[in-house]
Amino acid sequence: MSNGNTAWSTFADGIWKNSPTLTLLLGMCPMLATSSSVMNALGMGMAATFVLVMSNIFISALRNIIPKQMRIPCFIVVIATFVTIVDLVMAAYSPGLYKSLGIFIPLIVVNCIVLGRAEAFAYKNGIASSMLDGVGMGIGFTVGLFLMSTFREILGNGSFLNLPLFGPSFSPVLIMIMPPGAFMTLGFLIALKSYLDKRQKKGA
Amino acid sequence: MSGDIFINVIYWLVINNVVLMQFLGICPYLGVSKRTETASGMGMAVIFVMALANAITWLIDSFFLQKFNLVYLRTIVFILIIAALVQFVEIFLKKSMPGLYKSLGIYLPLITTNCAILGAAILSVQQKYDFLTGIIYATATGAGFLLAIFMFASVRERLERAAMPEMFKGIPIALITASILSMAFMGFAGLVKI
Amino acid sequence: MKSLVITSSPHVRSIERLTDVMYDVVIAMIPAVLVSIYFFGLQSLLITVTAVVGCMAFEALFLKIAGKTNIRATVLDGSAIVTGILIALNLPPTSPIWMTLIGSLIAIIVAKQVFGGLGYNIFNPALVARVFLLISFPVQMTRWVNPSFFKGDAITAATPLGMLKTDGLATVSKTFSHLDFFLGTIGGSLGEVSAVALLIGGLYLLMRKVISWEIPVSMLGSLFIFTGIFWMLDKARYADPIFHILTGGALLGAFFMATDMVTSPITRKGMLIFGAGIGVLTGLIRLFGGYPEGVSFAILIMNSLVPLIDKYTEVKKFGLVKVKA
Amino acid sequence: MKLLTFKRGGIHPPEHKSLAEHKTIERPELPETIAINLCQHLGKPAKAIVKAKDEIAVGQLIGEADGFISSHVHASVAGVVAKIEKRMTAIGTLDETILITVDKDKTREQLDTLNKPKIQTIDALSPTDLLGLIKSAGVVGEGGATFPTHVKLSPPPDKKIDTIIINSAECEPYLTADHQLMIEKPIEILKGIQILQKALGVETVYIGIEANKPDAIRLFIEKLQDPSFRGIQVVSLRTKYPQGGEKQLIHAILKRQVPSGKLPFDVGALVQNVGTVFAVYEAVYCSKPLIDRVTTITGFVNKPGNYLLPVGIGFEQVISNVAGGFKDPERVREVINGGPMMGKAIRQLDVSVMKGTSGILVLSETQVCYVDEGPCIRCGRCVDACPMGLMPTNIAQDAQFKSTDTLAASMDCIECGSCSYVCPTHRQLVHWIRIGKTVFRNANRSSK
Amino acid sequence: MKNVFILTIISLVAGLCLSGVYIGTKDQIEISKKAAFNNSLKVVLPFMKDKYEDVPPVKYDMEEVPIYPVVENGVLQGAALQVIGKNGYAGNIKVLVGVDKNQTITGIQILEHKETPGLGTKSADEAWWGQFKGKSLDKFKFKVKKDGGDVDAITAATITSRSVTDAVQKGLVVYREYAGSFNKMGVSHE
Repeated sequence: MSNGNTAWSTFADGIWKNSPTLTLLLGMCPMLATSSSVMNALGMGMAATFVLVMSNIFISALRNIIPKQMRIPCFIVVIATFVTIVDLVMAAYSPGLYKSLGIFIPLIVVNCIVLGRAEAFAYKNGIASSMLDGVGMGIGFTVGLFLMSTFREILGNGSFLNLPLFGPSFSPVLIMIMPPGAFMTLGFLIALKSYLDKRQKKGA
Repeated sequence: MSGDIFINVIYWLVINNVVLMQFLGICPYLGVSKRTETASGMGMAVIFVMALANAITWLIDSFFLQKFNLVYLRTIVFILIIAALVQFVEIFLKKSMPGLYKSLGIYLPLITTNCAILGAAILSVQQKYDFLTGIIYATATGAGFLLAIFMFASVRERLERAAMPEMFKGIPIALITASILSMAFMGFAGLVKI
Repeated sequence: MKSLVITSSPHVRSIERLTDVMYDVVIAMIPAVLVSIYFFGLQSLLITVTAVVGCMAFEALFLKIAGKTNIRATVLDGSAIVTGILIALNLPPTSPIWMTLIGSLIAIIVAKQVFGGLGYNIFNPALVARVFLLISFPVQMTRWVNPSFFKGDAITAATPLGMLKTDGLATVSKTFSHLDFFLGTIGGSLGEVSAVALLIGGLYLLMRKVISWEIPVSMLGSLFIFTGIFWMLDKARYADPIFHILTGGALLGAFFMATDMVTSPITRKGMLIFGAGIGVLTGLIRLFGGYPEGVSFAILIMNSLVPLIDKYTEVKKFGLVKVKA
Repeated sequence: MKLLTFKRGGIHPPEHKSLAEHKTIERPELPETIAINLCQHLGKPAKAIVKAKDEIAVGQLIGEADGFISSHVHASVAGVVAKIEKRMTAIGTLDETILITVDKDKTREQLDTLNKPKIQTIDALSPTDLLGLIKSAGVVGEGGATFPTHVKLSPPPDKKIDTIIINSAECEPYLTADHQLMIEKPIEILKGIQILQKALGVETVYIGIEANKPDAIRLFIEKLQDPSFRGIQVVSLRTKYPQGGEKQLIHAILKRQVPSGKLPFDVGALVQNVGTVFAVYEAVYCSKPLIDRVTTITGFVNKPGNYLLPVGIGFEQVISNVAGGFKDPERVREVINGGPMMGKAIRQLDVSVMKGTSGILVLSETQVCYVDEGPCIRCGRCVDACPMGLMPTNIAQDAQFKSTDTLAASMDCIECGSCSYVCPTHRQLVHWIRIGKTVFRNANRSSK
Repeated sequence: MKNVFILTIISLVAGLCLSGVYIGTKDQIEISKKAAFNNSLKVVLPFMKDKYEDVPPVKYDMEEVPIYPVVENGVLQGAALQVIGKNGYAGNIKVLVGVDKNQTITGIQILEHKETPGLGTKSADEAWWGQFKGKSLDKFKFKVKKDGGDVDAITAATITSRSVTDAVQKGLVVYREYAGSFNKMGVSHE
């Protein structure tokens, strides 16, 4: 299972084809909550990627020690440890981002992507491929967040990375940075993804 | 005080609805809402676990973590408590209420990863609610979850039969419906001020 | 002789068709549209036309992309026209064209076609559009002008409900009389100003049996009772129930939007519950909520409860009574 | 007089009765051949007791009832059996059919004697005798359901019948056969009612007639002045479809609701179609089996009217020779066995008239509106129209999506077609509900 | 038993790691928190030189108003006050108001609010609150124009504007009282 080729393909798949949020429909809470601005989205994406990669590495390294019956609590402990590290570091060095991401930083613990990859991949594979898998999934998650937040920020706030794009006469579609806009954008994004997937399948 | 509690309950229930406004518990909201029966079952389970988890985490937080200056261990401790609690509830239900277990059993493991439970527990101690308020907060939040998922499930039964384009079937249309529901709930904005 | 057609019984059909129903609704809205043109001038005609054309165009576009075949028939079935006019009636007379078009887009694509088109939408498309615009463009959506009667400049004004929310009851009673609400010489969206035009349209719909009395009566009745109770408690603070019925699109909602067949309950009992729910929610939002006007939100919330209402108000089957021995 | 009606649902389709109304019942030319289906009734088909080349007389028994719910079939003409084969019937089934080459002279001769009354009173006959006569005459319900009459007249001993209702509502648009029969044969019908009264030992009889037939109402009130007709009353009913549905009629007249899944005798009532009553009269007084019936031929034909048709005469024959042919064959779209609401469209014209053929309706392209089903717009018109208090659109959708748990309600549907009639998007509701019934039955069977 | 043991070991290691990280970041977190507040203070009190007096909140009309006075050579130069604007659109609005020794506004910052994004949130833009700068109680009517005052309300957000305006006015009133007592007693840390 763990030859380089498959590892590489799991990495590549994670980014777009098996995009965790858009295809596997995992981790939607942070996707919805932290995509109102690109800055938040990238912060969240990086935090989640860090946790994913580190927990994948450690779980893969400890996979022979962690007993089968107790694996979920062990996973949770490992994941929660890295989440707390992110939490503390962010509070210390990026207080603005820390404030706007709020509760969703500690909630990375229950993000189905992280636990899902630990269970489905890291616990069964070697360290290197687990790391690659974590990076792929993390980037996939970040890409999804980035797409969504770009759309929402441009429409809802008229800016990109907090830089105003349009003149003062532009009326932003405020709803896009509010909860309904989040649900709507994600809904259309997933529909678009499945449409593109289907077209690709037909073409292939 | 009782008036405040009432106002807060309204706030947690509809204005700052846990699903539609705070995006907590989206996975079960989308996953377990295909039928009203299962949705209400899940909602009940969430209320129950949420209130229980909140009570226990509050006690641990104030009598252990804060006392020994270990607040930074909150996340890790809370999630372990919740995981253990869910296990316990599962065993308890299986033994004493097999009927309920049969209908809720499959959702209980899902509750562990329901971010609404952990979210409510953390928010409750972050907001420095007292013990009772915390439980009321958790119950109202859970009830907000039940309200949202139940309303949504009844709509979804109708959606199953709609002749929509293939690519919107399932999750996308569910999200768009949630979007409109959330718009409608914004009408309650400012209903109570806290 | 050509070969015989085999159809399932019955072999005759009522002449009433979907399009007849829809065009009846269009006819019923004409008085309100005319009044809006009279009060707000050609701008309101422009808004109406834009909304209708926008709705039809977006519908055609979506159907084309989705690869449907009978585009022409679907676009012309009248439902898009009804949605378009309803959107226009829900917009303020100063609405910019682009905003009207966004409204049409949201109504047709987000609220209707992605659900599968006519008959499958859960929420009233025009109202989804209105709420979407209200949340997105609060400035443009609350820029009202006084009815100008074609003379002089339109002065910016507030709707009676908006005034009630920000300035209190005393100012409102000083500014307007009930006759103003009835005739429509007040600020407001195109379709909400004139109670009399809406009543004419509503009565037409009732007469043509396009709508039944249950929803309008229970909605206005419960709004009347709800606001009436608070008025009785504190007459200096709360406006009287007649005020609430005549202003802010309560009539527009009661006759044209809550009664939308697709998004309201099927059974009579269900309609009564549905209407009552709208009335109470409207009152709640108007009296205590942040928004001055609550009809749209109330209807959307009740829309989402329709499947549930339907489920619990199934009509009683014939022959379920006890046999008299 | 107060017009009675049922409480819930119902529709008012255009009547179109004027086409054939008040046209005297005519006896058409006999055809060269005739094809008599052996299943003319609800229940098991009759068994053929003749074979090819057999010479037969009018009224001779040619098919014997097979089992409890079954009925005899008699020859409607004299002649020679040409062959026995499976043929398509007017109700769309494939059944054993006896083809007879008609001997016209003999037929005419024998019919004349058969039509003459043989007895003057029924005083000498016991209820059992009456039932025997009805049974051997092969009388079935002529309203369309074709339930064997003798079975209907023998309710289980624990069900006490206290009222007989004569169904003369004729609520289907276009059809006028029952109406004309009432005008022409009032005394015979009343005598037929007396037979039912005696057979069942029931005193009270209501004749329910829709208000759009005032002459029939007047005529019967007048004839009932005769004191020998005891216990019989005429009731005028509001013109509303489906006034003639058994359960609706009982509700309209007696204010009793037949419980879901039960039969009229569960509320002590028995409903007979007026045509059936006439057949009962002929069976008892003339010893004449049910071999001909009054049928309305109407719609897009040159000579619409009411005709006394021998059972087994071909539709083609009836339309072209009896009713003067199609107005314009090119524009004919549907030929219906029965009324427009509940009748069955036939696939081809070489089917023959049956005991239950109350009408033959020809519809042109302008009358048939055949459009694709639209989506349900939830207008609720079908719910308002359903006389059984069902939610047709829900049942239809459940049937479409095969969700059996809610299909139980479909079993209450009487398939009157009111829902499909009013649907503004032309959904084939009755069709889907019929499918729903099958789905439900199959699901129940497999679960048992 | 062995399983529980492993879990315990892992938890302990995790706990140890975390305490390490915690100790490493603890000071920085405090610094960041302070810095954030100091930045707000600097915005509302442009004349402040990194130092304010730590004094208990002032009591005013049933509520406690935290105050951060700037004192130079025993002379009160001004203060920042943390006031609550009641009845905002969706709740209370926490406003930091800066006042100089002339009892004029030097700046305001919205610290906490639940207002509608893009609408009520405009109250945080200097484009709007700039109109308060240099205004004092005697020369400026702290009411929105609709209510007969001098404040331009934010379009379509009258209620938010009102709430913030009230808060600013309250800040001035509280400062006036504080300045009065300061001049009598000097800086009090009790």
